[in-house]
Amino acid sequence: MEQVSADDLLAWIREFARLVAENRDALTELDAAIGDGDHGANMHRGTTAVLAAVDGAAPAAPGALVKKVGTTLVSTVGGASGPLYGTFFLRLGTALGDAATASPADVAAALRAGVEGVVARGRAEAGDKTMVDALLPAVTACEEALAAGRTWAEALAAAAEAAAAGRDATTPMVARKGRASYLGERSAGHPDPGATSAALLLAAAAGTLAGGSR
Amino acid sequence: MEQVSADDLLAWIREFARLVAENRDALTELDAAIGDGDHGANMHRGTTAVLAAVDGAAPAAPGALVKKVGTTLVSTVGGASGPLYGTFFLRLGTALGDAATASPADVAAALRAGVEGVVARGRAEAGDKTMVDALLPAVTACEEALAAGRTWAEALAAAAEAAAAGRDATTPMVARKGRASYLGERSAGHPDPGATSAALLLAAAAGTLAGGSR
Amino acid sequence: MKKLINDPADVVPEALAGIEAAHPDLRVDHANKVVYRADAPRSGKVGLVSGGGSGHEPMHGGFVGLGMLDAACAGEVFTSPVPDQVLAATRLVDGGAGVLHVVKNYTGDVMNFEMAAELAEAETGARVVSVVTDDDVAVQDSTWTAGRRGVGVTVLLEKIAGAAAEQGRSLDEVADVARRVNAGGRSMGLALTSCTVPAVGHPTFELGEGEMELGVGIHGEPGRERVPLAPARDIAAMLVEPVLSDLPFDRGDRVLCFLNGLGGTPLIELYVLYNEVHRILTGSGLDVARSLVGSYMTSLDMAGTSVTLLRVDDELLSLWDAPVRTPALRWGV
Amino acid sequence: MKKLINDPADVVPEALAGIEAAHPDLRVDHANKVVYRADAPRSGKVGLVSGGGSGHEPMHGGFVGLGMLDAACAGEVFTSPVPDQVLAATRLVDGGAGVLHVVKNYTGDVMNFEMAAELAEAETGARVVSVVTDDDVAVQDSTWTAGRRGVGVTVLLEKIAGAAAEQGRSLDEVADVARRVNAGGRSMGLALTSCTVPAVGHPTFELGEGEMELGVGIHGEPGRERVPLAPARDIAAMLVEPVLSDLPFDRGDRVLCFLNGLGGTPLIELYVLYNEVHRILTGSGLDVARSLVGSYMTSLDMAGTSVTLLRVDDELLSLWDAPVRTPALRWGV
Ligand SMILES: Nc1ncnc2c1ncn2[C@@H]1O[C@H](COP(=O)(O)OP(=O)(O)O)[C@@H](O)[C@H]1O
Ligand SMILES: Nc1ncnc2c1ncn2[C@@H]1O[C@H](COP(=O)(O)OP(=O)(O)O)[C@@H](O)[C@H]1O
Ligand SMILES: [Mg+2]
Ligand SMILES: [Mg+2]
Ligand SMILES: [Mg+2]
Ligand SMILES: [Mg+2]
Repeated sequence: MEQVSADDLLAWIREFARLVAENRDALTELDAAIGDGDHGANMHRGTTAVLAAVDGAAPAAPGALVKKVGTTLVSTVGGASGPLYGTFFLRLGTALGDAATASPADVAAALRAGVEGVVARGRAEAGDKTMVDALLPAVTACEEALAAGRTWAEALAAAAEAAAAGRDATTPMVARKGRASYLGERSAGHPDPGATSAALLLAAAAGTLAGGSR
Repeated sequence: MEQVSADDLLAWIREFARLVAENRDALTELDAAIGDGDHGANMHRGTTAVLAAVDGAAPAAPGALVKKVGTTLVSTVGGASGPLYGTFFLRLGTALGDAATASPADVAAALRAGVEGVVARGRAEAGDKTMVDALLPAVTACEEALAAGRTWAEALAAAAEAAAAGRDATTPMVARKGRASYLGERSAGHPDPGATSAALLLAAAAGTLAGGSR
Repeated sequence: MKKLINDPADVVPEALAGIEAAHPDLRVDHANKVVYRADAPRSGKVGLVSGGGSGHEPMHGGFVGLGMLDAACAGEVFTSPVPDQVLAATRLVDGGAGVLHVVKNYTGDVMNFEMAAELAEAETGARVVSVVTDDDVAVQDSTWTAGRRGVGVTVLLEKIAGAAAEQGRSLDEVADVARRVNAGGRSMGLALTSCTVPAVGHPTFELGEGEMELGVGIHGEPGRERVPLAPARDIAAMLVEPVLSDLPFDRGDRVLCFLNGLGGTPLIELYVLYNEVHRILTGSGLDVARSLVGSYMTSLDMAGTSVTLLRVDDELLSLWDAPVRTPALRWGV
Repeated sequence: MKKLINDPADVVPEALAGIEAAHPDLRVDHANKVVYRADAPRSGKVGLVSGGGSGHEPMHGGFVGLGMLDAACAGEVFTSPVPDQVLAATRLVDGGAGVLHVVKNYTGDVMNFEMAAELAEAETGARVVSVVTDDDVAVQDSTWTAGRRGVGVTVLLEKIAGAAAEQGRSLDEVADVARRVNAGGRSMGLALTSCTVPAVGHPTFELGEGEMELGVGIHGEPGRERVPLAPARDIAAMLVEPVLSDLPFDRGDRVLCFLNGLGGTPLIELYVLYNEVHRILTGSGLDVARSLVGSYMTSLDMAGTSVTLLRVDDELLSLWDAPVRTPALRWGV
């Protein structure tokens, strides 16, 4: 199987940034419905800073690159999503280590580490109506596809699909974490903003991490 | 000629109170245009208190009755109109002295003293766009009618007419006293609220002071 | 109209009851609507009395206390108190050294305080001196008009004259300090929105989404002109320049800068604006010796601001810095 | 949107510049958006750091100074600060005796402060203890939710713990006082209008002319329920009763009552409401030992209020009364 390079990861990050910019207002609208209406602005501030941080000066190794993304998000996003997305990328980077490239299995394991970081930081469980509800099934789908011998591109597509399905599944849920939990029952009927941005993250991966953008 | 009794004066006061209540909102609207929109409320608060003060317990002598009206207005109206109308009635009462009744000439002289009190207190001159522009011509018209040998009722009618004309004459004026003066040129084009309430005072006099209400 | 009130007619007495409940150092004469120091009268100390229409809180009741006012009379909303109230306040605080009336220059206030002073001198023999503030440069001053309105300088005057009185100075000395403050201060205000008088129930004036009223009065009186909405840096210039040129203030002058909110203005906006105001002042060569940023003289729920500049010397500064303990201004004690 | 600002994106840095210009006792680290005491770090004194989203002024920058906070981190409007800011603040005030982080219970604030504390301990070896406030009874507390929000108690805690730190108490002792304050305090808020976030430009929520939002959060989060507009006496009951029954407060308890305005609320209304609140409290047999009435924890331009009750004992009272010198709270010095 092919290897994932720092360039692939960079393409992923850029595509994620592009999707966040494109969906900035939509994310904000979702957050206005059950949160405080800043998720689009928060994520956009973060991904804009990430682009500036990697522009020209992107670390050469996958692990270092992804860590840089994580520290930049932590330093610029604030709110709930900043530490969570930041932790995701920091753990991803730690898992990728110092190697020059990573195998799909390495990346899948790193994604799992990232999601575990999110859970550790935010203490949310599946079903709490958070980004975890998109991230967890995505990583599981990716691992299962690889275990079933599917291609890396297929595994990423499965992950993106699972993330989207996870996002949709948050709509009927009653939030138990984050600001939306203040609404109690009234949080049901709206998709979770963080799960929506997480689905964008996986969609970006599917379009880039298997070399799609090269 | 007939004499003016405390009952006549009481009828005047009651009629004035009635007219103020009836025109409360109109006075307020006028004041909203070039002042602070409280002239109707101020006058109404005052005349309501006056009615309460004289109800049952009205002093028997004209001078004392009118002084009571003055102190009540001073104590309840506030703003610019309180001290001015208060002073008007206080001076009127002083001029009427302790006599049990007053002749039309006495009343005309007392009205003159009242207006002089307003001028002394407010330092406004004719043409400054204030209540003085209604009060001054009214008193002059009353004096002139009596001097020309007209009846008391005719003199009071002339006074009321002159007050109304004086009120109308304030419309084009640029205010030089009171709140309206802050507007400078923009105060032109609106009748003065205090001149308007003063015209009501004289209209009430014409309908009552010559025994009209008995 | 959305307000935290009961019957609009009861706003003033109920707010006074609230002040009394919240501030054990103060007393309220409910019949006369007078807030006064619990320790009044103070023998041998000049008494300071102010007052005016309600709706400008914390002015004046929030300035009663050690080092500032001895009593404040609360009129109806935006209507001057009546002479009886001022007379009652004067009696309450007269400790034998005379009483200073601090009066904002509005026809109604001036006349009602004047009648009260006449009554006080006649009925109690108390010596009363009045100082009238007239610092609002939005209004043209001329002997042919009611003159400039009294606005922000009133707050500074009450603090500074209050300190002078607390030091035991004579009535003439305290009045002299007060007049110096008024002479050395100028103000200019601006509204982003109208206020709503409780008893009226709708906004006093209409202002479009893209408009501001420059030179507005604290009762919603119309201002100099209606201008398009502008950024804070332009607003700062619109307010500061007429103030600077009126006294005029000169390079090297030491000033106290008071940036006031009108009641509906969040503090974060006042600080954004203060940043601009301060920049203009220092850029004009003024030495900003002290500042006061907050909502101290309001106009009910009006969103807007006013800038007051006061030229200060060592004496006025030390009186400004002197201890004060009131609900709204408190330091040094 | 009508605000005294320049570019909405610059509101926070410009407000910080305004704070710095207005308050010579304070300094601002502009890169990290940290307001701190000019005399920080104070050797041997526990450092107090708080912070949160901007838009709540004077909280927290206005509480920096002697006897209260040593530093405050200003996030974007209604967005918690990032760990870098908190780390910078922690470094600035660490005088060797450790640092207390005062954190309002919002997921974002808790996580960002948590990361900062980890970084501080790893990078500087400073000992950091965090106290999280969660006093808002409008939100149901359960282990299955994010828990109650931190609101008005935060102000009281920062004053009281600040006094304890100023006395030279140890980090554990100061943290203990802080936790006692949080444990003994409860709050409830209500909005008459929405606020408008500068970068958004329109109101966060729509509220009809005849409606109020009961249990609203300080970022415009929806509350418990939308109820019809009511007079102050009913509003007082709606706010006080859930607070009283939650702790619960009992007859004979001594309490500090903090009636807070949300930014667009005139002081006269707060006093009208305080009159009602005080009446309910004394009618319930509580001893209102201290009160604080004013806009100390705001939500931009929101019209509305919150009531905070804190059960106090002699120690907490003497810490409350201890000298404080900050832009927003100042007494005894
Ligand atoms: N404890 C948590 N664990 C995981 N995700 C969370 C948690 N709390 C909030 N989130 C996610 O963060 C999103 C909100 O992010 P954002 O709006 O940027 O921050 P904030 O809520 O501080 O304004 C939510 O939609 C949710 O997906
Ligand atoms: N100096 C003055 N002399 C005479 N009348 C005056 C003077 N100033 C104001 N007025 C009168 O008072 C009226 C306004 O009264 P009112 O609205 O009750 O008081 P305020 O202006 O204090 O709100 C004006 O319309 C004017 O006729
Ligand atoms: Mg959000
Ligand atoms: Mg008027
Ligand atoms: Mg008036
Ligand atoms: Mg947020």
